[in-house]
Amino acid sequence: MRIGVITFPGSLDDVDAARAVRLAGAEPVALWHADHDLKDVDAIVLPGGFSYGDYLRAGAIAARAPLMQEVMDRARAGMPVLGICNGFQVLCEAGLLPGALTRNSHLHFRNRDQALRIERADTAWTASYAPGERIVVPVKNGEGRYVAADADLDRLEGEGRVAVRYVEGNPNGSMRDIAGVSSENGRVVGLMPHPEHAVEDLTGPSTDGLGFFTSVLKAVVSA
Amino acid sequence: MSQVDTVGRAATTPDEEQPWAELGLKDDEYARIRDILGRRPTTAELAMYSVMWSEHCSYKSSKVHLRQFGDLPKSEALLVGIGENAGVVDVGDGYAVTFKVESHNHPSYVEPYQGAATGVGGIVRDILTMGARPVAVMDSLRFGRADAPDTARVLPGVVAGVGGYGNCLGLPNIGGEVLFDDCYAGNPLVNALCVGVMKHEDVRLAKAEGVGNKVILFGARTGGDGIGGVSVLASETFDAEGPAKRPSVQVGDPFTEKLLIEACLEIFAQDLVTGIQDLGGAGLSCATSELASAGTGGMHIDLDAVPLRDSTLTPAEILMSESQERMCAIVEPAKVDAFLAVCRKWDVLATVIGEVTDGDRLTVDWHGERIVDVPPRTVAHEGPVYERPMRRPADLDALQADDPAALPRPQTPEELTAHWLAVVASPDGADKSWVTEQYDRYVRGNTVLAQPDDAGVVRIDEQTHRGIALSLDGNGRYARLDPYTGAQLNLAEAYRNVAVSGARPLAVTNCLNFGSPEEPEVMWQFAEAVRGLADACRDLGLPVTGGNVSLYNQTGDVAINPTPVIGVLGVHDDVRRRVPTGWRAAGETVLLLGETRPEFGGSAWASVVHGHLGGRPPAIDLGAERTLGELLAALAHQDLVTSAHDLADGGLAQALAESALRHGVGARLGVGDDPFTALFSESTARVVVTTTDAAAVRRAAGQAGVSVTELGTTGGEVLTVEGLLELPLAELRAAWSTTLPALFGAPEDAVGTVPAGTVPSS
Amino acid sequence: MPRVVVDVVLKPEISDPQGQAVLAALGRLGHDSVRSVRQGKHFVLEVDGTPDEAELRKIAETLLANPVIEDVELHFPND
Amino acid sequence: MPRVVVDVVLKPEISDPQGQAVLAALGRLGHDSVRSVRQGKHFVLEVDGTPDEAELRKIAETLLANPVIEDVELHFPND
Ligand SMILES: Nc1ncnc2c1ncn2[C@@H]1O[C@H](COP(=O)(O)OP(=O)(O)O)[C@@H](O)[C@H]1O
Ligand SMILES: [Mg+2]
Repeated sequence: MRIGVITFPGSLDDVDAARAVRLAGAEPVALWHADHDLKDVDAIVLPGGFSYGDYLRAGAIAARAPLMQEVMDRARAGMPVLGICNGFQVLCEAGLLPGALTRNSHLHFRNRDQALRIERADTAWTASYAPGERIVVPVKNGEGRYVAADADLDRLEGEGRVAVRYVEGNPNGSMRDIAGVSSENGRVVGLMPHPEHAVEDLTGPSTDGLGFFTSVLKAVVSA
Repeated sequence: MSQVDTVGRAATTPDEEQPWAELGLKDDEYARIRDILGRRPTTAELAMYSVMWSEHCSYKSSKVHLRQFGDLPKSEALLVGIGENAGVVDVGDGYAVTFKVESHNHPSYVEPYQGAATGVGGIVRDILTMGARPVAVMDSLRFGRADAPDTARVLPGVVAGVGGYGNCLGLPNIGGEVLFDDCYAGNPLVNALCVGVMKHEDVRLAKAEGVGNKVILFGARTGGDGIGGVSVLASETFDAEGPAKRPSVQVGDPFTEKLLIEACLEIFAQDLVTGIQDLGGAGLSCATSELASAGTGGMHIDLDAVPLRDSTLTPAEILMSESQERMCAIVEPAKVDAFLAVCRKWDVLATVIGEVTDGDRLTVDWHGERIVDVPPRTVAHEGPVYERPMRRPADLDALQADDPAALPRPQTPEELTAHWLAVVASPDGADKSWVTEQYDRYVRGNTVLAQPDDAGVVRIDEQTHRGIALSLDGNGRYARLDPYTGAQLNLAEAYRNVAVSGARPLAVTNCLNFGSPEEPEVMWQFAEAVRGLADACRDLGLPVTGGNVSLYNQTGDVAINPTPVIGVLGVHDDVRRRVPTGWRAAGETVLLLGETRPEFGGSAWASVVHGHLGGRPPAIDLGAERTLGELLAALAHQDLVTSAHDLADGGLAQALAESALRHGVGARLGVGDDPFTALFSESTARVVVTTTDAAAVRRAAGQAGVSVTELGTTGGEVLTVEGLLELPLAELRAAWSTTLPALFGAPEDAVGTVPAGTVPSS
Repeated sequence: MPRVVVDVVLKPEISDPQGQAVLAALGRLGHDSVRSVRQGKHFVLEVDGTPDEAELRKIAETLLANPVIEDVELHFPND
Repeated sequence: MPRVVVDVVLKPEISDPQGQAVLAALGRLGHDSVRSVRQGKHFVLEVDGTPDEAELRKIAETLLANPVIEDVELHFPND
């Protein structure tokens, strides 16, 4: 199985995402923002970082990269896409996921080990977890406060599209403690915390993050 | 003066008035420039000499002392020594590591966010220049009193700047220091360290060789920011009103720097450069003269080719501009196209601005006229050298005689508890999460240990598990009491921090922060610290691979405490055997390795409880440090200890609190019949370890000749000192963790700390 | 060269922690007359020739602002 | 309630990497007529009673902007 990891100018956690893909048992494939070539991958990860320096708004400039046209077409056709942190911001800016990520309520960049609850274990990226499972992975962002209009949030909740929620403390002031959301069909998922930093005992606070990357293996096989 | 001041014109107008004094040159220095050139310098030449001969760039006051580092016995591990942008050390398996610490003190006082951010940017470029991929950063910070109004202005901005730049580059921050003292009010210290990794064959040097090779300037456009910034600022004493000149500060663009890193690494991989140099203080003046001076020939630059952000800049300003995120490379003509292609891929602007020439002159043209024609060595490497007068501070005898032994000690268990909590809750002793949570420690996925562990540990090879450990330490109180011993104590602490992680210490870098070298008492402190550090490195068998000197850290005639910040690099053959700092499990035996004597001079206890600084710092025993370090490595190798924490500021009291709070595991302990000395002495060469096999640790320690004291057993939610006191961890944590948030935590404290421009944040 | 100014402000229903922090800081400094602060972005664009209003509005609404959370105000040279 | 607008812009000699990144993005998206972009902050303050110009100027210059690298422009209601 081939999982693409896109590098935009300023992507930082692309090496980490590729490592997580490898540890999950798939083949990471490097994708370049300026190309139009998805290299026959089966799924795509948009990694964390500061694409274009986070200038203007986090993810805003990367969302308009040439390769994103391809990503949007394939995502709409059902290809699993995961956006982590900056990748989540890019997906929201590109309109693939609802809502927006804004400056943290405390106005600081914050990096800590964060407890999360898997709200939906039926998306392409969370199927390895049990519904309601508590996991701990790092969170690190300065613009991670998830916002949307109340009516939109009600709709998302109603449709079961809040995939991951912060528990035991909200690190950035996200509305309704939302850490990650999915597309209607559950194939596109975005979240601010970093599962790719929790895949090895040696370097992470846990190995709880690996489930995101093993989930997609099943999703692709069953698709 | 609208007319361009050419070399020809300078020759025919010898008596023209020149603003050499305003540019910071002394009259004999100006005379020497005239001597070298055989005429008066042109405006552009004067600009170049003045920045390059500034204290910051020329090391004119410190050079005679720093030579001692170069005279240390040759280390087998040292691949590149002092004199290059950063030293390079062999860490095994064909890997080389380069690391260096540098100050950005004065700019950070003027503009905390940008000053600190560009400090990180500068040191990262130094590491990149050596051919290495930067893999981590650290920061050592000093501020005035924690509750002083100016600290509320400076600290949040500095922290946001260090984080903003490093995070955006994708470099994990793996450690550092945050300390407070009145002496740093108006003179905050911002010392940033970067470490990079490469293979031996990838080492690159800063020299211009090969006649006809092209000089390529790449990265950001050149603007009017920071003209004379770093060099002039860092070579000047601030008066009570702040710096006399407020030159426009440099604004960092970490995004451009990230692209520059990736482009450079691709350029190195394709072997497209013969020499490379970053542009830091003194900008193009520095890069061109240093490259040419280190090389074999001369160099010619066409200044019209330099891409500008501001078309009104004069040639002298272009030469002096300290615009950030620029590099200069020497490239063979046949490789220029490939070089430019890599830059295009990464959206990095690159321009050929000149070439390596025959002969030994550095020449610069502007609008077709020659405005610079100098021997580059006289600019870069043969600047003035001073043997400044030195005098032992007049107050030192009185200070050393003021022994803290005379201070009232805690008499009751209640007082002991109160003093313990006071030390732990003091701004120096308190939890630093408020700062370190603003830094990304995880990026790149190789961070094995980071703050609050004693050392940062980074894996450099995922297959072999090889890794490195780093620590930065700089206690200014000890150095104030005795700069010779103080510098050694800082080295010993950094050495011990690296050793507790299980690593083998390998090399030393340093950043020497002092007051004005024109004050004989400061100069004496400086000379003593250098001598102490050099002697200690000789004793420990460690090379000094490089460093940085920051002088003029003083307000009016009051200098900061001498603050030699020392960095030690160690190597881990297998990072899976690293030893963390905190207690994780109940039922383990807590042992103290090393001997405790009543030593309170410069201690945290004296400072926090009595506001006292006096006496002598703790005695240094480098032999004991070395033995302890070897023992710790052996214990780690045999998996005999589950945690290790070195004892430093705040002694055992601080170390126990930090060990317990790390994972919320308490302990029941006994500390003997002089609990005050046991808890608050700062005797060196001591470490607390936990183990499930106390007998084996005792055996190993016995063989090494290290004394062992059994303190007790881990477990529970209380830190109990038998027969004396009980500290519930909740209470201890409340004392330890609320100090910085209470001082700096509210969002409104972040207002104004981050300027409008560059605020990367995701 | 003609300058077009684009101000980007958060929609009224979106909370603005930066503005609130400024307001709190003002209160602490004794500037009690300020009752509310909202923080947005201010862009100054220099354009070649006569500014094309439709194009600039599109730039402002689709790139400079995120319509999910922000509104824009354009100011043309002859305003 | 009277509204005072404060625009904070980088001093002309200070580099503006944000503005440059926006400009480059505009170029890639085919909006070639835009020649330069500078990005600043836009504050909207609501004040009680008649705005005190001197006080607001002080607020703008010392709190909203960093005078080392930024300039301010104030717009009062009757401007
Ligand atoms: N305190 C010091 N100890 C050892 N080497 C030093 C010290 N200060 C400066 N150096 C060395 O002197 C050389 C010049 O330093 P510097 O001008 O700061 O380098 P750069 O311009 O690359 O930042 C470097 O090799 C640096 O490592
Ligand atoms: Mg250098």
